[in-house]
Amino acid sequence: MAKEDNVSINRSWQLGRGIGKGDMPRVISPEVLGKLIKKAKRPLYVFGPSLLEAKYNGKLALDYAIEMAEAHDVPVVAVSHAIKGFLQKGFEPDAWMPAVNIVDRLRDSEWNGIRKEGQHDLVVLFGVFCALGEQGLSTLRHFAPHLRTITICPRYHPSADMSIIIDGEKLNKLVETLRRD
Amino acid sequence: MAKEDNVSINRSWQLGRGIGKGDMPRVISPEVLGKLIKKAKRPLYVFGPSLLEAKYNGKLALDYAIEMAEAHDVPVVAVSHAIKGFLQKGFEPDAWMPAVNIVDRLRDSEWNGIRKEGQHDLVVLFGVFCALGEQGLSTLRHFAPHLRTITICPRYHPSADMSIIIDGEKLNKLVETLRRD
Amino acid sequence: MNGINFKIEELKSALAEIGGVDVTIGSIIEDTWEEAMGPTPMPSIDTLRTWDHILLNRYKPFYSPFCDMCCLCTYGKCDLTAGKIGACGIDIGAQQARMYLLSSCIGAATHGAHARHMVEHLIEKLGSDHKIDLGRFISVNAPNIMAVVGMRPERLGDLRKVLDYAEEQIVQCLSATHTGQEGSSIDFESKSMHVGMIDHVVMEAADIAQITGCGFPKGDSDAPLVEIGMGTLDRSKPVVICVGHNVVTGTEIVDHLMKKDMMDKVEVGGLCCTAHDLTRYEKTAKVVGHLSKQLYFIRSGVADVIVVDEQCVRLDTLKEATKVKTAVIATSDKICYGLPDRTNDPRQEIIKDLANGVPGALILDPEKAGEVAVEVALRISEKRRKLKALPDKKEVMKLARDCNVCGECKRTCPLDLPIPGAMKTAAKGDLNGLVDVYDLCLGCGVCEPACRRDLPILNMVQRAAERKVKEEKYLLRSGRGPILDTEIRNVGPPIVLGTIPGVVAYVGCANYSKGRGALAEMAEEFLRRRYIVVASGCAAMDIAMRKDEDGKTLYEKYPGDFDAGCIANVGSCVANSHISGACIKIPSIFARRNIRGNYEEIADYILNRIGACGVAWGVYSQKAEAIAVGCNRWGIPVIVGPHASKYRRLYLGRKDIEDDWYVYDVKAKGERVFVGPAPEHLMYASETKEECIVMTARLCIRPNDTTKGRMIKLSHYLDLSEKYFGTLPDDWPVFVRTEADLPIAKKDVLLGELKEVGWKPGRIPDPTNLERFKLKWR
Amino acid sequence: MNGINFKIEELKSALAEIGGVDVTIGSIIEDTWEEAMGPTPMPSIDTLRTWDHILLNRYKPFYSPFCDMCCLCTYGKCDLTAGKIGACGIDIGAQQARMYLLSSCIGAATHGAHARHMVEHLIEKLGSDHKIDLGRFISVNAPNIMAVVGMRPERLGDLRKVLDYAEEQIVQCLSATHTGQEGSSIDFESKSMHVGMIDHVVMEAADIAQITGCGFPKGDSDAPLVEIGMGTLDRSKPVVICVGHNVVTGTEIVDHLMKKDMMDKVEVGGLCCTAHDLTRYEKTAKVVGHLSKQLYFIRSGVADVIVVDEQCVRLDTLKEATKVKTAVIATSDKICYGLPDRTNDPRQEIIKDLANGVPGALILDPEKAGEVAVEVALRISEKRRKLKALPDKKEVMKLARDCNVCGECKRTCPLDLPIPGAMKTAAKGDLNGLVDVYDLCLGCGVCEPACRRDLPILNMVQRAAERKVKEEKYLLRSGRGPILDTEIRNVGPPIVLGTIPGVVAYVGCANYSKGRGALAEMAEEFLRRRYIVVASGCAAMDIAMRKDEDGKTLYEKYPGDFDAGCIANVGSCVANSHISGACIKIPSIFARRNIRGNYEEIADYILNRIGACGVAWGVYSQKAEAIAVGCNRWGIPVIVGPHASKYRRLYLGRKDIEDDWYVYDVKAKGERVFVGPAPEHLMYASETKEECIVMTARLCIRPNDTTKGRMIKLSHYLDLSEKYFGTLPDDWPVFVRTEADLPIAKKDVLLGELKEVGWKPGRIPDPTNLERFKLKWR
Ligand code: SF4
Ligand code: SF4
Ligand code: SF4
Ligand code: SF4
Ligand code: SF4
Ligand code: SF4
Ligand code: SF4
Ligand code: SF4
Repeated sequence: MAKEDNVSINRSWQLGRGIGKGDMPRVISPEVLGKLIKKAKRPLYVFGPSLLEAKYNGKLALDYAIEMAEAHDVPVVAVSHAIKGFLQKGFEPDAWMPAVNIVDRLRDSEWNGIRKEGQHDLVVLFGVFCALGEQGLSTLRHFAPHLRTITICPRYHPSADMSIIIDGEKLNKLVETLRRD
Repeated sequence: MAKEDNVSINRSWQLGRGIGKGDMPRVISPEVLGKLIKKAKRPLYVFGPSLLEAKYNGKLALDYAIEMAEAHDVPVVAVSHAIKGFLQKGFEPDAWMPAVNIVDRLRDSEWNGIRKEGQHDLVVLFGVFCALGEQGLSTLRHFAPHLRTITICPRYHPSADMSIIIDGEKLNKLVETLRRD
Repeated sequence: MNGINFKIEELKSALAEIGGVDVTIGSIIEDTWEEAMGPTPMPSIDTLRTWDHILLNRYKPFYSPFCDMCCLCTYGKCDLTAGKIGACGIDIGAQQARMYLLSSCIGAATHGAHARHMVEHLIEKLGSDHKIDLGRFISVNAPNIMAVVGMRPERLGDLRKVLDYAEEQIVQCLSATHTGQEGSSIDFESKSMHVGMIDHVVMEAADIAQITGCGFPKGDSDAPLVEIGMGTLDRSKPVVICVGHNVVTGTEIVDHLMKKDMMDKVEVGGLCCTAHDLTRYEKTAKVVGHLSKQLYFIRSGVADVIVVDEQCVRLDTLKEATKVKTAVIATSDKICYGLPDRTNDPRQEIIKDLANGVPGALILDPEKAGEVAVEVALRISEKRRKLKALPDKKEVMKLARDCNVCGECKRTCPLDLPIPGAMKTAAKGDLNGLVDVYDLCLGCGVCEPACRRDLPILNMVQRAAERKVKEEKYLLRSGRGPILDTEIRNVGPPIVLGTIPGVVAYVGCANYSKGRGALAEMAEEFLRRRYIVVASGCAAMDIAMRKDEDGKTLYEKYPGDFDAGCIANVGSCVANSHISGACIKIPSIFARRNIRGNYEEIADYILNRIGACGVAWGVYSQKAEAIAVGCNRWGIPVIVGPHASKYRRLYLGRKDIEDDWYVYDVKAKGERVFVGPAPEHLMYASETKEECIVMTARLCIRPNDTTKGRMIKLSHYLDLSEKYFGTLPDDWPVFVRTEADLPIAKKDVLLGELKEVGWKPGRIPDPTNLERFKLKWR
Repeated sequence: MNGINFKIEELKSALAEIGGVDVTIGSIIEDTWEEAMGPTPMPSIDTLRTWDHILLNRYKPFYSPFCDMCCLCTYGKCDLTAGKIGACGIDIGAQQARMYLLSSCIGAATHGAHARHMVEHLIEKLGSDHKIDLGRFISVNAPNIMAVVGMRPERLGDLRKVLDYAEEQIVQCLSATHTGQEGSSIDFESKSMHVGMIDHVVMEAADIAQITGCGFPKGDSDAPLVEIGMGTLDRSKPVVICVGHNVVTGTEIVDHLMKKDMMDKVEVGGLCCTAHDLTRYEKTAKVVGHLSKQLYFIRSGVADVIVVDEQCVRLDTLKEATKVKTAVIATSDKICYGLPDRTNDPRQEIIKDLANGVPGALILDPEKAGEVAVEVALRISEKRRKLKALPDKKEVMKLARDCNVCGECKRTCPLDLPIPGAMKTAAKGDLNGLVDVYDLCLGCGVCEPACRRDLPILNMVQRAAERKVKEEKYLLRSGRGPILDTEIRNVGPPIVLGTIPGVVAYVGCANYSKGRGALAEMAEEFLRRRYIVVASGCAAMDIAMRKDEDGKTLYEKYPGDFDAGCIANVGSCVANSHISGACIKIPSIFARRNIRGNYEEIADYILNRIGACGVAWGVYSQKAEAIAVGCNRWGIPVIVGPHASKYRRLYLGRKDIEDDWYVYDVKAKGERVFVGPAPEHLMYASETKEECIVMTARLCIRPNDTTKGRMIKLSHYLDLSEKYFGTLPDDWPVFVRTEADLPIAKKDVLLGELKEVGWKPGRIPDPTNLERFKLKWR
């Protein structure tokens, strides 16, 4: 046996005893998220109906979402009845559709994107029901190698490429970062 | 919703999306292992047949195992045909039996231990075939709350409570620690 | 046909004379059905593969892996992440399809085993010659069996042949899940569709057997209103509760009480589908609730005896019941709980043992089990009444003080319910947080073992919500069974023309994402709009569990017919077959198409002409997986709730890809004509009830709609979208073929918008997806 | 009994006269078997539960969870770690038992579906009246069917009844895996045992059907020696290879070649069990190898046409074959690969398409598929011969230089094989490391997608090992089929007395932990010691794949009888039923016990008297899970290899708990008598071949052994322990009942040791575990 076969690695003795990516958080900060969004060629926001209920620092999540969208130009898809909330606030998303529909399009490398400018390369999910969101992220992880996924949620999502674990402060920081330059 | 329900935790959004304990290594150093063995009330070594083949720093794993056993008094079960190697080296383990038999006894809280001094509280596995060892550790993890398991292996074992990821140097350090005081 | 019977009897006795010889005459079909046999009686896995591929080509499988691994053989675990393959060569897509197939096989097997038990039990009781009689208004008595198997069952014995066929097919499909079998996800899907189709066949067999054999309502839209809810039980009486799906022992309990003339002295009730069927047997029986009530109810200690039969029974029933000294009687070989088999012991001995505190018994003789259950309850109810099963409110507050607000319970809860916060306020004396948890809670119990302080969370919640629990008293219309031929004759035309805007079926289990009540809300939305609403299983119960301001449930407010603006509870899970059955009966009875062994033509008819949509809001089970894909093969779309995305697979259409939405137009020499995304999806997961409502309206749209029909459907769709989404849908123009399709009220505005998007008129075809019919029907 | 036949014919014509009526007479058994019916013909799930509980009380289930989660319904994933429960109330132990049951159902369904296909195919070809004829030396022609179902099948049509029964039971068992069914792990196990028993029934049905219908050897100990190995194919000829388990199309290929008189012009071979059965049909057919050779072989490009049927076929066959321009013909509805169904297309068109590069076709007509396969191979073999499928050695070295020794491949490899080191030396020009990998490699292919440098690892290994591959030419004795009544008559007494020390069956797949060759080594150890050795499936192949110094395989050195010191290859996987069958035949033929519908008595007989032990060294499949638990219910212990611990469940005895090892002694008025741990385990995972050898000898010990028998068994056990463990076993005294049990050679020493441990003599009972027989047999 060659020496190389005996290397000590600080990981499961065999790949595949956990879930593929393991249960290790890949958690990022608001600043990093802001930079990733700005650096992406065709990022997309997917904003879900939980935004209509959740509050952070007493402020509706929906308001943070609108601030994000207005801070830096990124197309927005409102999913499920989130559209109603946005319209009531006077914000017009680029499109609205069910969560499974947008995931279905995102997994299709031929799809031309929400603004018909080409398939997206970064998707940020905010406010989608966790169980459904996780399944959708799983779809993207396996079938959409062309894009990266990030969740904005109080919980870490193992099926996302990265997560930001939010509270009000972090959301403010994120908007701030997006507004900068 | 009370404030407590919105706490940010740096973990999977829901328990159970990875395997129970996650894929996060709980890796310990030789020194810690040495201390744990010495502190245990009724520790047990389970030494498997891979010891007859594996070498670290050019020295047979079996020799390290014998050094461990001689450094500090801990009962030894030789599993499978490891017994032959031990006897050839002039070392008499407390018992020998197949891996599944010792695991079967260890999971039984009524069992009186290899020296009939009571069920063990710490089990150290070294040299058991990984796939079988992992399954046995899984048995113990679920059905033997009365004991802790530690593996000595070049790989991390997710079903063990702790792992030490070995090379020759670490094995020497372990024996050294065991010999001390 | 009496001649045959005679000859067979003759033969039997002739053969019987020859000693030592084992003779059985199993499968003589006497079929009086005159319809000509179609091309595909008793299809095997590959027979309908072409049809499946037509569907799957439009409604592409959408996979959401629930795990990256496969652990089905000892080469594993194999990591199938993204492009990787397993040691057998499988990829992640095929693996998801395989898991769906496996689940569907389990589901179909469960109904199949249930049907087999029911049929053999009734044959033993009534003889295999017992006539299947669903009343004078039902001649198409088994649409699924007739269309799939190609026979019309006339006697109980005929159902044996149906089950023989079905069992063979289930085994064939299951075998394809073995390592190293099917390699293509599409063909796994085709097999799922096959076993889903079989599932409807066996459900139908089970339900028509029990309707005919136990005297259930026969398509009775006026079936009695029965009591439902945790608060309906009179705790001053002995209480016997049946849990599960197979009512055989339940009927024996009722019979025993009737015989003793004590039906009014003992509370008999049920949880899950057995409860539905108990009320179909005896209307004074009570429905305690559905799946998510089981653990709460057992813990409450109200039951003196719990009789478990099969399916969807909590596995810790014996353990939990023992804690509150409730005796458990297991009555099915599916659920034995390791209990001693007392089937052949003297009744008095078993009764004595159970009355004296032996926790449970397995009794596989339903009649004996029925008697024992009643007698034990009569003996122990008195002394059990003193038992205190739940902590009192003071204790709840005290316990709550132990909570260290660690959050583990919440993190484990499938609904992320705010238990820690509720504990914190409870510790201060305010139990309302716990009451709120009760409203949403699924009663799954996983929070308790997660709690490091070992708090009896559910018991605390139940005590906190005690007033609510007591007030849980509602009325449910008992399961009516199949749809009458006469009803089909009435509603067939308006359904096919589209003027009845849709048939919406609320079915499935109780794994909701956001509390109950949503189903009643959805159902009422469509009842008011004069859709036909159908319900079954846990969903039918859930719909009953909401009252309006006048204290009335939907079952009291709307009639039980299969008609516009009515709500028909067909019954327990196996009665789901009557929903697909109704869709099959429309082409048979209204359009006079042959259904016998004629699967594809009928499915094509349903897909293009019958605006039916299933809504399975809380489905969790493998049975529900089979039912859903069985509907899909018939061309019936199904909407599931968000948790059901964990089924791993949906069938989604892409309305943005025009090519997918063409059909042959029979009246235009088979020309391909664009019909729009109608229906858009075959199996679709909705995130919220709002989304579900709008999507339901959309999925009722069909290519065949007349202008009047389309106009009605569109106006509901637009209206609902405005109501729930605050805006018109973005896709409505695609559904407009002619200006006459436009809802009159909004016509001008809409016409303007149509012009803006460059809309061009289309055509209303005589649609088919089957090439062989493109020139001419048959 | 001719009278019956006559009457039935009469009836048929009488009925036929009545027009318009569909009449089938399906299940009239004409049974000439005179044995009285036992207590349990056609048992259902609960019938043999008591027996299972007797076994499980001694051999307690030992669970090794393969995952902490359950993901089987949408309440999940549920974390079942340690004391937690799932949302349905299940705990981790019951979940493991449930998974084992689920797998066993898949396994039994797979054999059942296979049997159904085979039986229906042969009935179509030969008629349902075709006699089941296994030759004049086999009258107990279907021991599993006779003992379980309670009938002796005489004609092909009789097997339909067997399969109807089996399918019903499989569906019943599968249904118990649905969420909310069985709650006790013990009862899940009992159901696994039930479906395992059924598995042997359907395997037997499949094999006796094909033996009788295809003219396979009928228990022929002199069945021909056939060629096996990757190196056996003559690459100058067109090559047609069948992969899978169902030989129907394979026979048609042979027939077509025979008809054309071209059998010697085309190489016909097979992989996996289809290969076994091909050689049973035509001895010039070649066995390429077992499961772990599939990917290597496809990649080699040697096959012009690959015909896949069902089971254990790599799912990426089409993809991989297409890369090397091998045409693929799928022939089973189990494996369709999404291919167009060409069953009804003209032969010439399909042949043309495949010859012109269309990658594959689905042809469900075996005769057509056989012709097409041959004709396509004839047309494309010439031009395919130029194809270079593997990199040459220079390229291998160059590719190896791309390796960055990251170790991912090794970490992914189920055997942890030292690929990175091999790559490093290969980069320097030394390919021996890669050759070493070849020796141990399972050909599973998971290392390749793990490689970040996209190295074609297997192709590099294969090229490096090219000489070895070419030299893989061995001889295997073709599958003989069942054991003859006459053989049983000979060996029955010495087996039961113990003077033939054991029957060791090497069975199962190729998922080894440490290379091949181990099986041959183990087998020879027992052949030399004059045990009876039996083999089947991949294991039988593996045993052939090792030669001694004289170039001979075990099949050349030892006769093919079922006798001491002989090795009997019974055939493909379904022939495993002949191994359990032989155990059933001993009580029937030698001890004259009734077997008809008499499961428990016979299983009790086997457990206590027949020193048989199955060794399934490389089992991976769900079929193997079913087979193993089916053996266990019969009282036959099974040793599995280390990977099989991933089956999640073993049945382990505890020899340190004396109470577990008592039986009733019929000759001492049913007194309980200690018999020692014989056999110690029912299902046991061994880590190494050394351990396996010693345990095999131990597991052949039985309570009924005479002193002479025990002496022989003990001496082998002691001897093997000294040889492989370097010491006497620590438990041998427990097996000594009288001094006469002691091996003569060591008697004095051993006697001394016995005294030291305070040994007291015991008794040799007439043993039974069944209380009802404790006073008297029947
Ligand atoms: S079935 Fe295939 S993917 Fe699953 S564990 Fe086995 S080899 Fe791996
Ligand atoms: S029982 Fe209720 S609160 Fe507890 S985990 Fe289940 S749903 Fe959540
Ligand atoms: S897990 Fe227990 S202690 Fe922790 S927050 Fe929940 S109830 Fe409180
Ligand atoms: S498929 Fe399910 S049981 Fe298997 S590893 Fe994944 S989570 Fe665990
Ligand atoms: S079957 Fe039970 S343990 Fe498994 S996911 Fe469903 S509820 Fe959880
Ligand atoms: S193909 Fe061979 S080397 Fe590669 S992972 Fe499988 S066993 Fe290991
Ligand atoms: S994974 Fe590829 S690059 Fe890495 S060590 Fe293995 S062969 Fe080399
Ligand atoms: S022995 Fe195993 S691998 Fe081989 S053919 Fe049979 S089931 Fe497949």
